[in-house]
Amino acid sequence: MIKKIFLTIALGLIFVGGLGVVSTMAETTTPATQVIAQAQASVQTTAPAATKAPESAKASVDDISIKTGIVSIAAHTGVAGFLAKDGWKSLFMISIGFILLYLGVVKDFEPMLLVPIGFGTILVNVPFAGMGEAPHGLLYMIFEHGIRNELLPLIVFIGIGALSDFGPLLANPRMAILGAAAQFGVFGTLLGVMALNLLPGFAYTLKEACAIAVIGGADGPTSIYVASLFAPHLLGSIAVAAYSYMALVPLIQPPIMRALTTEAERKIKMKQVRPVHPMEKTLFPLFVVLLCALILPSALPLMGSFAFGNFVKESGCLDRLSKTMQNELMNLATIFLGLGVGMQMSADKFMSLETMGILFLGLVAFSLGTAGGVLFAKAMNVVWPKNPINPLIGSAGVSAFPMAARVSNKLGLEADPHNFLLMHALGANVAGQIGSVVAAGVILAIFGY
Amino acid sequence: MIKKIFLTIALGLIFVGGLGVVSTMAETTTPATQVIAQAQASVQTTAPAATKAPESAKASVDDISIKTGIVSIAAHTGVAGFLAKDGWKSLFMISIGFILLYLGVVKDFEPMLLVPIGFGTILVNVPFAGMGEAPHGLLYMIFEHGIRNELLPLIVFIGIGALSDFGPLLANPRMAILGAAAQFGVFGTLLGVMALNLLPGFAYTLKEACAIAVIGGADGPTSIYVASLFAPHLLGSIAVAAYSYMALVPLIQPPIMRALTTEAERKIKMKQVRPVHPMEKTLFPLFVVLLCALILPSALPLMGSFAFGNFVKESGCLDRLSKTMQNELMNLATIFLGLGVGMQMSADKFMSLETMGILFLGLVAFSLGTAGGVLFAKAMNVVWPKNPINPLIGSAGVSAFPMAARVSNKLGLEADPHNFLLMHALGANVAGQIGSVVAAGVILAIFGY
Amino acid sequence: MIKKIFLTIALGLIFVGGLGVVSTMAETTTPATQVIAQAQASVQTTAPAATKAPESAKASVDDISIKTGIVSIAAHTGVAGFLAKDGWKSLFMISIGFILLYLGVVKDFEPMLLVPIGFGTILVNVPFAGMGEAPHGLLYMIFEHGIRNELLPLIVFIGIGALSDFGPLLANPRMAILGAAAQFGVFGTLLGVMALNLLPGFAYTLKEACAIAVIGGADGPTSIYVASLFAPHLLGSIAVAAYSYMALVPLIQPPIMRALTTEAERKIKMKQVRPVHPMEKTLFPLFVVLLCALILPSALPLMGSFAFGNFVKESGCLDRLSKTMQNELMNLATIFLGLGVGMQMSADKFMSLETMGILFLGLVAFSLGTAGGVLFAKAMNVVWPKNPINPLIGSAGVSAFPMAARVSNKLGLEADPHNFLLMHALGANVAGQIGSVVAAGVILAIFGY
Amino acid sequence: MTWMDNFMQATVIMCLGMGLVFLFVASLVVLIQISARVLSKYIEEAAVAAAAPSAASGGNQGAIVAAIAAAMKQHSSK
Amino acid sequence: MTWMDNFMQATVIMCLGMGLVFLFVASLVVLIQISARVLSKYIEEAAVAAAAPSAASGGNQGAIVAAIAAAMKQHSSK
Amino acid sequence: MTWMDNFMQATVIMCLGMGLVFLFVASLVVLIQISARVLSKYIEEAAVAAAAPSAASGGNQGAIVAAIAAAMKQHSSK
Ligand code: NA
Ligand code: NA
Ligand code: NA
Repeated sequence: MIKKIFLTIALGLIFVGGLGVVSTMAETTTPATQVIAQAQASVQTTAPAATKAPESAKASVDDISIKTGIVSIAAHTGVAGFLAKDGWKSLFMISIGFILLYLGVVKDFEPMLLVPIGFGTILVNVPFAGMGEAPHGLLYMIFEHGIRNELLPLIVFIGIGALSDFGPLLANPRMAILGAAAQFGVFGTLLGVMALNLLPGFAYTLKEACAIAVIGGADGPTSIYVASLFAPHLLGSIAVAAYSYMALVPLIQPPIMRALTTEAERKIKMKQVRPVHPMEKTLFPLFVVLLCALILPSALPLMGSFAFGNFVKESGCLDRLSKTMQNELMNLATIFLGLGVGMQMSADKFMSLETMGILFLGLVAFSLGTAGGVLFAKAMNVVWPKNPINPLIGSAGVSAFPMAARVSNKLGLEADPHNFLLMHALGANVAGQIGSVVAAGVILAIFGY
Repeated sequence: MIKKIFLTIALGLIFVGGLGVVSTMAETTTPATQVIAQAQASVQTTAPAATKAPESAKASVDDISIKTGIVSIAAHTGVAGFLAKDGWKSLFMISIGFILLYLGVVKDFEPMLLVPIGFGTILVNVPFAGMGEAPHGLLYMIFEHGIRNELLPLIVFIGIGALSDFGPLLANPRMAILGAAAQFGVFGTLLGVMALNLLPGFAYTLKEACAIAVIGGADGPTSIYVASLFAPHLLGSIAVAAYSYMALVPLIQPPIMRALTTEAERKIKMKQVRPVHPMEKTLFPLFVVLLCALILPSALPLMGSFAFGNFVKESGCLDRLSKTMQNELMNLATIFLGLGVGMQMSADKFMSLETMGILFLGLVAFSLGTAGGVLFAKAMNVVWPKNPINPLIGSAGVSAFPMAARVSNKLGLEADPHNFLLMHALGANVAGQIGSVVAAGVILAIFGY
Repeated sequence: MIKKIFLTIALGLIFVGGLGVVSTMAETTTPATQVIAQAQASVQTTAPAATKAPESAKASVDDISIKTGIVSIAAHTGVAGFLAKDGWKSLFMISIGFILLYLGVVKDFEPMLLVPIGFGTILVNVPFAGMGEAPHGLLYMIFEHGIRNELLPLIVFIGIGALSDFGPLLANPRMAILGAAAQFGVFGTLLGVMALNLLPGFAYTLKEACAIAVIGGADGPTSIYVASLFAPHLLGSIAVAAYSYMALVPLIQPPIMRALTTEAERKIKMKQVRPVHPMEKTLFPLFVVLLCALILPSALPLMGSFAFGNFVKESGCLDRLSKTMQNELMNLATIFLGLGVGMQMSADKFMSLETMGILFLGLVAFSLGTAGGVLFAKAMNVVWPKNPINPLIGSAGVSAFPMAARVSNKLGLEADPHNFLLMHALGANVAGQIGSVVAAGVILAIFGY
Repeated sequence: MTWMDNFMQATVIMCLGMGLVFLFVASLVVLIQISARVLSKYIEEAAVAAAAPSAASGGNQGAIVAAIAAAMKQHSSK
Repeated sequence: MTWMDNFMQATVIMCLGMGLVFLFVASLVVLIQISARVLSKYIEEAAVAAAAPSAASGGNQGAIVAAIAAAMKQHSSK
Repeated sequence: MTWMDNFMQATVIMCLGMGLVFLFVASLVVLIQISARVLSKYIEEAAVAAAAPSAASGGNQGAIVAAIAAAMKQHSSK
């Protein structure tokens, strides 16, 4: 029922938007909107939809009468804004915002991110509200001081680090290789973008292609980080695609996994994991930093933040800081990160063929990552036939923690109700998190960042 | 007893301040302060009270001797600053700060805000401490990066949204009209300001008048938001008036309510409220945003922040974010908002007839809002005689949540010990919160913001 | 065991660093590093170690082939950076970072600060990672917007205020004098710096000397505050020295205390402390602010922040704000303060004779403070022989709360197992906290801040 | 600008302001009532559930009762 | 730059990228295994301790069992 | 500026500094004692209350005792 209301609002808005298109196309003004239109004459209807009143309006308070007051206020209502030229685009974007709220709350698609992004999308697209405008619009400030400088993605990474447990990976280090193989989701997509460029209307640059490909890493903050450096104008679409497909992992992965494996492979049981000493967990983030410093410094901002959070958690003597990172720091950064991403969801940036392409390519990226992980597991079984890997675990290498690991476990139980793959899959899962940061780092390194 | 000590400090400071006035008026220096005065000769006693040492002092450390050292330090003590020209004003403002602390802690006047404001007032007025000075004074930084850009009021609004429960309003939607009627506290005060301008010495501009009038909305962050845009120099007085009178609601409202109602009216029982579905609560903030976008985009920064917090709370799947908004985000923003407002409590801004006028007009605003709500409820009873409203509920429309609703309930119980008005009054109360944001939005819209 | 691994990493890095020195000294390139060296030719090996790739690299993505790609990535690995000229210095600093983590986690040296500082040290020194670079390096942003403007030390001070309990001092006000006497650790060290300047290679300026001397206050944020104003290039060494020696108080103080006291003195029992009314605790921070405003405004930023936190705690009606200050505000500020300090731990600032001098002078400062407190207590016993003070308490005046007070109690119990000095020592301890802020304020005042 | 001008403008702002506030709030009431009607079937169920003795679903009916009880207690203890 | 150029570059990036990702992860696995060997004595002790019925030390063995149990429960309840 | 100049200045700073620190702390002690005298009546009441066996008011007397006890325990367990 709530679904119906949500969708009614969204569709209603799209409908009114459609009316707006018709009316602007016909370039006619109905008598009912005559007064508004007159007022709009002074409001320069050609200005982009989401603009404040012009400066002139601010100065001329000398002569407010009831009539001019009503006219002036009416001219700056959202209704007037939506009926102005290009106003229907704002309305369309607002309905996108409502759809994101619907997906987050009703469909439970990563609501922590999609709700703030959806609200940001609504707020930034209201004409005359100026919430995305320099210098003091709330969303503008959040974007400018939190995202353009890559601050919030890094802070979210500190929080993710403090929430991550690398125990399953340490218990089963071989699984890490699957987290690398799944990065084919990133790099294969790069070729996919080039293929799409063959279609008329698509012409992504190499940098844009890379920003899109990182969606295949199945890691929201990494996608936002790379996009804010390589293609800020695509940030909104990329973030929405990344978080949406992460939530859709339980739908996207199973058919691919079933198609690429045999019943016998799905029944493979894996040997027990080894015990892990707490000291290993403490040292692990230091190894990651060290390795990153030695061979891939471009990934260090992301990986170092991640390792910092994880080390504070695993050090065992910094509970105060660790809890603050896991809760307050993480939640505050998430709220503002979402609102700031919403800022990039304006009509002129989102309503383009490019966005359609990104939504398609994001699906390709997740599929390639899943396939890459599964097929590489199968290849490993060919090369090292004793002690085989259940290829269902391969798909968990895309990260999308912990959904992908649960999917692996679920399909394993379907094949054999006594085969628990969860711990092994979680190992591949957290390795995938590191893998996608490495993949992003390689891309940054190649472009000299 | 603690009261005596507090007041002794404050009065003592005012007394010393008075001495300072006398001494500066007489332009004489007593022998005891001779050394200090000599030193002050180089410190330009004409400079504003709260200034740091001049640059020259920083450079000339070449030749510190015990004597010059003592003289230099003595010249930069607060004592020397207070005895300098206009120094008594700083002392007076510091005693105002102590009075605010006293009101907050001992009298329990909104201590969450008055204690930070009071401390800010004390700190910013200490001569030579430079806490309000660009670029690195703590209070300057808080004001510049938190209040001048309207950031903190909006963040506080997110927190208030996450703390608000619109259940009582949804259970009884008719009450919302009373929340509109009470906004006469805002707009009636506008005429009051104009009337006060007839007195010699008062000459508020229209923008200043509007900023003052918003005190009648009985909503602190809204007052601060509008004042920071329309009259930053009055921000301190307006914020202090708004929060003080909110705390004084249990004293201000009852006499007005009794005067405007008959015993019979106060005994009116109201019918039971209807049950509310959780879904309605989830949709309500979206309706508010939608309506605000359609007819009053100028109110969107405030209303959108408010609705964002409320939606996160009522979505039911974002407890992590909701708790962070209610606690950490709200408390951190409150601490800094208070300190930043204190920054505007400097002698030159506060010690003027304008401040007296604001304190008086604030009282007028609260009274007009109370009267407006009560009288409108009576008018509704005339127009729709069946199913009448107890006019005591009208006063809750000023917001000042939840004090005003408690006052309504209390007076209802006095008239009839079995008549519980609380739920109905809370409905008017939260409607008043929305009403005051709308009122502020209209004012912003008229001036083209 | 974990100790061995930590030290192995650190020593290993120092060893590789040493190899780097040799190789750069010999100016020869081994065949194995030939490709890297070729690439480095275009990377200007003379640039400072921690620099990003030159702009030219960003532009020339036109012609990536597998070969040039590998060469380019290899040229920007940390390995290449460490092997470049001055690269061994970065490696040395990274090993210092690991040593700080080791001291924090394994040796429990103030891990709340040393772990973030250590991580900051590691991250800022990785070549080509750019984490300390303007405008968007994470550590650069934290330092620039959190430490250079003195914001974070002041916010930490609010938190410390909200965590402090002045009950023991109020119960025993005479102890406060010992908190003053121990500030000889600050001012005596000033002469120590001058003495050290007589050695060749040392030439601290007066401002640098003052920044170093404040280490003797045994108060981290005060040290950082003064250093950020007087000698930002020494900030890293000063912060590390201050926090390390605070953690070492249980090792540094006892020998000095034993050497300066007789067995009879250590057995002195002190009379019971007086009861304290909660009201006194509420008024105390106001007295501190008042006194600071009257006689030492330069100390007000620190002292006012401290008193604000303490007043909110002791007001008894602001639990919400008080808890936020004690937890979220404090922890968030601590995390960023530590990372920001790490930013100043770059090779060119840290690897100098000056740092060695600071580490030595910090030890001198703590020793002088301890001795000052003990000897002054003995002097007080000579002047006022009845009601004597146990001189072991004097050492607690250095602050280093609460370690120094525990040391006093422990040595007292060694001399007489029934002699509990803890409450008295805590009084001197919190007085020492105020004393060191006053000492810092005097220094700021003399230099005209 | 004379005082009279200012006063007239203030009056205009008052009229516009009160009008728009009422318009806004009235629209909101209409929206609330429409959504309540649309959701009425569910609301009745919720009411029935709340009326049931178990009240395990923690609906806001219970909250209302609790709020009233708390308010009464607070009042009587003053 | 023609499409073919771009495509070639994308291929190059893919090869470099997959290579470096594998190199990184493989190095990490080696580091993990070295540290596991160095710490093996302690790990065995931990394993013994975890195998003991008391399991008071709260080692992560217990956590693994709990995680599996939780996962099973979650799965079956879906 | 010669070394001697610097040394003299450092000496001056030391004298001024120690003097001002003592002045500040001494003033603070005086203020504490004045306020204690003013509040003495209340303090005695508090002391009496704290001496009473119930000690329900949670005065800081109890806290002091607790602190000492805690300190003793900590010491003995080391
Ligand atoms: Na991944
Ligand atoms: Na209101
Ligand atoms: Na100290």
